[in-house]
Amino acid sequence: MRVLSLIISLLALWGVSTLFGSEAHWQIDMGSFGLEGVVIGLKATALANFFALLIAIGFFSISLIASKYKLSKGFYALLYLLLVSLFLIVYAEDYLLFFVGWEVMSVTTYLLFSYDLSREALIKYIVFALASAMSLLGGIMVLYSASHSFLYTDAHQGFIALSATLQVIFILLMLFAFFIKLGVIGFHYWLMDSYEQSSDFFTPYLSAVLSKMGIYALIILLVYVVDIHMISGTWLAYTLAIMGLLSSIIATFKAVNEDSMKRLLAYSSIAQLGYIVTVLSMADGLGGALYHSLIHTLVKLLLFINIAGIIYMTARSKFSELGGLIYRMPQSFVLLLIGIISLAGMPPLAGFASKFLIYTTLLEGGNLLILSAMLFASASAFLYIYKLIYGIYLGHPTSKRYETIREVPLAFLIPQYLLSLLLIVAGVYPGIVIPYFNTILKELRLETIPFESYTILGSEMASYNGFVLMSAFVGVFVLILLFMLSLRSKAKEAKDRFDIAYCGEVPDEGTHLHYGFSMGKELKRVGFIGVILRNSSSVFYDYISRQLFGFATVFRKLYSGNLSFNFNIAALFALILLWWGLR
Amino acid sequence: MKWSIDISGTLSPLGILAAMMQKPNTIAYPAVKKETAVGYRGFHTNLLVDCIGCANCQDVCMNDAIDMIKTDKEYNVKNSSQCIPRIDYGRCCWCSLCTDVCPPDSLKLDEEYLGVTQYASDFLYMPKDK
Amino acid sequence: MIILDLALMLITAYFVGFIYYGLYRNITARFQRRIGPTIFQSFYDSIKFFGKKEAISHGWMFYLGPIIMATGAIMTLFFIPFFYQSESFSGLSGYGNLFLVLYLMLLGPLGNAMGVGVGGNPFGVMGVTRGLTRLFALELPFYIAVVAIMSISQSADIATIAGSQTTINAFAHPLLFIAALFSFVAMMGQSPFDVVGAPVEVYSGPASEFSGKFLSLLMSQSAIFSFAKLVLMVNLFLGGADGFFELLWKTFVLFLFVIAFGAIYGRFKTPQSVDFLIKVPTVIAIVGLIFATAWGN
Amino acid sequence: MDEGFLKEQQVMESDLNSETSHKSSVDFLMDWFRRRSIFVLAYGTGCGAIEMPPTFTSRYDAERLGIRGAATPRQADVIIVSGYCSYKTLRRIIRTYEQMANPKYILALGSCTVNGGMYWDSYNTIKRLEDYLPVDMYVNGCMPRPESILEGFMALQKEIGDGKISSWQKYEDNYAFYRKNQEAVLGQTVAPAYDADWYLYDGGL
Repeated sequence: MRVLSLIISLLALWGVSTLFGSEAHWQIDMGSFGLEGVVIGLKATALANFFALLIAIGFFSISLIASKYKLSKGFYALLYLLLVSLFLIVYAEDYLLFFVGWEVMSVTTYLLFSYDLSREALIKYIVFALASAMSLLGGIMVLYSASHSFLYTDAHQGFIALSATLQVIFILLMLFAFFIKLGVIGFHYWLMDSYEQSSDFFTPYLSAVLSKMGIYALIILLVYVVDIHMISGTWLAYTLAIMGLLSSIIATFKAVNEDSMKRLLAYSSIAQLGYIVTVLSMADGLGGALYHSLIHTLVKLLLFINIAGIIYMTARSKFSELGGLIYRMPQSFVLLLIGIISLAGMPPLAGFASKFLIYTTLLEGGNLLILSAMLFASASAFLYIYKLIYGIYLGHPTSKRYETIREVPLAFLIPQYLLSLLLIVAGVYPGIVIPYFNTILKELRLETIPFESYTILGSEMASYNGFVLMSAFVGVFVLILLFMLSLRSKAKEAKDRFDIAYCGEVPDEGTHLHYGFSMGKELKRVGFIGVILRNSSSVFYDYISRQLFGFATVFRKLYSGNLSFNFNIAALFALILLWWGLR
Repeated sequence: MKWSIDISGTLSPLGILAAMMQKPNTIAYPAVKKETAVGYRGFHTNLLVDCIGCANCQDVCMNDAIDMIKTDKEYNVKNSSQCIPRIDYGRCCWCSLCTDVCPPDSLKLDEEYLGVTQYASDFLYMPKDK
Repeated sequence: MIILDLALMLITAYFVGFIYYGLYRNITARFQRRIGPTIFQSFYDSIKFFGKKEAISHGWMFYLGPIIMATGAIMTLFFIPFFYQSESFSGLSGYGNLFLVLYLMLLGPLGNAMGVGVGGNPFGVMGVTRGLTRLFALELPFYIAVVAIMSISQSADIATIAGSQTTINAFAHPLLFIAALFSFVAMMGQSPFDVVGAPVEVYSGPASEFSGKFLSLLMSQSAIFSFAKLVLMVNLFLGGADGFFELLWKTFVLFLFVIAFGAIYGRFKTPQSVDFLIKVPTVIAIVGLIFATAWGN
Repeated sequence: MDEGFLKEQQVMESDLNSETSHKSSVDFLMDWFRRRSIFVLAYGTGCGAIEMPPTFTSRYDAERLGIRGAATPRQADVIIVSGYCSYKTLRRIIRTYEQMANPKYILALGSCTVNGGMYWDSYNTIKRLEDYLPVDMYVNGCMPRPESILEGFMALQKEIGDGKISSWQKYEDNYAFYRKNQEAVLGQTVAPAYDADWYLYDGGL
């Protein structure tokens, strides 16, 4: 089964790569099946190929770690079905197939979740997934009422033909559907438990790929249906920007206070997707959004696989129960370091390239407050990023077991090495993906990203050279290292981890030394951050569910179990309706 | 986290900037020396012409810091024991009891107080004859 | 040629930085009505620590932590041009921009935080936690001000920003400058935002476990980094410099202000400084941004 | 030869300045800087700690001689043992001293560090600091005035500048002797020996 999944993932990668540059197109008129005028089709556009590539990379990465998990055949079968549905979503040429793919994806994910999730988390997921699907269906129906076609190519005419109210309703329905999948803040109620409780094997895919479907759907909506050229200054742009920024800022601070590794990364995922949502509010922002999608996929795969390895070796998933693993798992540490440097958008690695592209887009568009807020969210991310690496690898081990633990298996390391290699290469050559993005943008008739060479990224306003940056960084680093090594002053290794300056005292096993994992606690005492940290969207959803429950109880009372009584009530209703109709 | 705007509290510290213009309070020690206060209890002096070798000081010293040792210097003819006090500055706490009980008032505390050495053995101090 | 240029930049920043730190200690001493050390005192300290016979190390990451921090500081310096017209002393600024510099400034602290974390000293981690908590708050007003400046100059290139100021930005956009100054005081680790090091409370903070050559490297990078930050502020707000004399007096005036500010006030607790920074300077910066863009259009 | 009175005599009388013979020019240069920069551990170990504030603040301003405080032992050059040491304090002093980086120095203030002082018959203070740690410079007084402390520092600086003092070397060479004495008074509560293992440890980065 494991080998099969690897073969299938390689096939998927190969299949996607063959579609690059091709104009593969398949269309069928459903008229012959009795659905007059309905045309459905699959088309390998450059945009679709890009997202299909993300799907394939994600699947390849997790199929490499599959050998370490005891997964049933049913799980694999569902995984392949999920893969098919994802490809269906990205290659669909019309909203009908898109909806089918979306629904299959939601249900397959539910079934995959059902292996691991608690009942409560499952119900949360399926309620939100169904709400998303229904809302999407409603949106598609609204659009179809005007365009009389499901094809993306006809969607824009249909959208223009809609009345202003219907346009708003259509957009709101679609946004609701996609925001739930993206886990935009306020709609992320299902996401936290699902990410935390799902199998470590599946979470990387969930964060890296499934959430990207929301981005893809949003891009489809903005580019094919609502013309992205006309978006600036509309309420839609403001909604996207504000929701995206709220996601980034709130999720960042929420992440700081999480004790569970997977929940922290789930919030981080929300925050990073928030950047993409924000930048999609601009016509020129698509390039940055695509770049950030790519980087986010790579980074989140890397981080979640790393954490999966940690959980595999230690069977612990909380920062307060881990710590001090760096010298036991040095390779994992370095890989996580590469991951978080990319996640934070630190210069020498690829994370900076995508953020830089987003920032320059915002700067050129004159969206200064959005840019400042985004920089702020990005700088705040350092808190949880440090917590992530400190809680696991630095500080002191919280259990004696960790003093003899070994490096994670090779199966976990190989995908991480591949992903970090990609991140480093994209850091040195930040422009390497730009020509490909430009073909996507040209296909969508959008303004292309200026491209000089593989090493240079940026426009007239601001640009940087990744190669010079990396070589200067490495050069300076090596020079300082050599200088330090050449000094006569000897660095003496501490013989013991308790050999620390501790006010003249000697800490021992009983001394609590690993407590940086609780960083950010004092933020609760700071004005608006405290408000963010104290409140939660669960209050709202709990209220809704209580009201619904009460409402349902009233209805349930109508059916008392006495058949004749119910029959009488039904007859009464029928009579009233009859009378109403005759009038 | 409560705070309010406090104009005077914000501005009043600026007054310290005036200290820039003022003369420093510092006593630049090796160059400038502060005069010792009157009656400062510094190192011991023992006027040998007065010392009678009575060992009262040795008896009264609660730290056992004083030894009476034979002297080869010129001493008071009334000094029948021919011993004079030697102070162990590793014990002495400058309580000045020894000077209080000194019958001829020969043992005194001087104003000098600087004593720095690498070796603990240097702390056996023979009071100066003055 | 560029190597020579970079080396000269580094040497200048190293010596000027240390002399500024010497002056800082001297001037602070005067505020406290002391005589104070010689202006080369920080330099002596640094060399002495390089010459210590041993330094404790807690493994390779501990060794690399200060090196990454120094790399971050030197990289920041290299991407900031000293003069807006001159070819020399422009370093690598042609290959970078202001966004890059803003991010490079964060690289060092994060690298050092790794070293501190692996040292296992809880006091060090406490300092790092405080530092990172304060970090995002101090960046917020600075980012708003910098973004506004970038928008006014329609460029993210530092030399262009420095050269394009007809009236210097500090006078043309005083609100932005004031907001950025608050952040700058915090960035230089001065009171009232100096809770990170806080030797009285947290045992030197992040530097608790660093000794010998590591500490010395941290001191050197601090001197270099401070000078880089001063040059950045001069470029962004004080109209840049056209020669060494102009650069030195402008940076020194700024430095003097910062140390005078730092010598006066007491210390905020971490939540207090976060709260202050995201309220007062941020509001000033946003008002400044609105003014600047409204006039710009 | 590791035990008993003879060993004690040998340790006490061993020449502090034996290191002078093999010093390179770099060492002389370093000594020049070392004497101009002295970081003092801000740890008041006894009653004499009260004399340190005037020494280090405005009144006597030790910073003008390059002497300043350091919060952690890792960064300190000099530890001031300011007066009597109870066994409890001694344990911390030893621990702290061992954590300081070489070259390191001990400045002992007052009578108590020499011969017990007024605690000469106390049951829980040490009498002679020299038995437990190598002392570089004794300052006379009970307590010494700030002038005396500065005098002590200046004497220390002179010795450092001349490249003479290497008490830490003495501590390493005679570690067994010192350790035995420490264990005699502190018993099992003495700091673990792993710090001392550095002295036997060669290498590192």
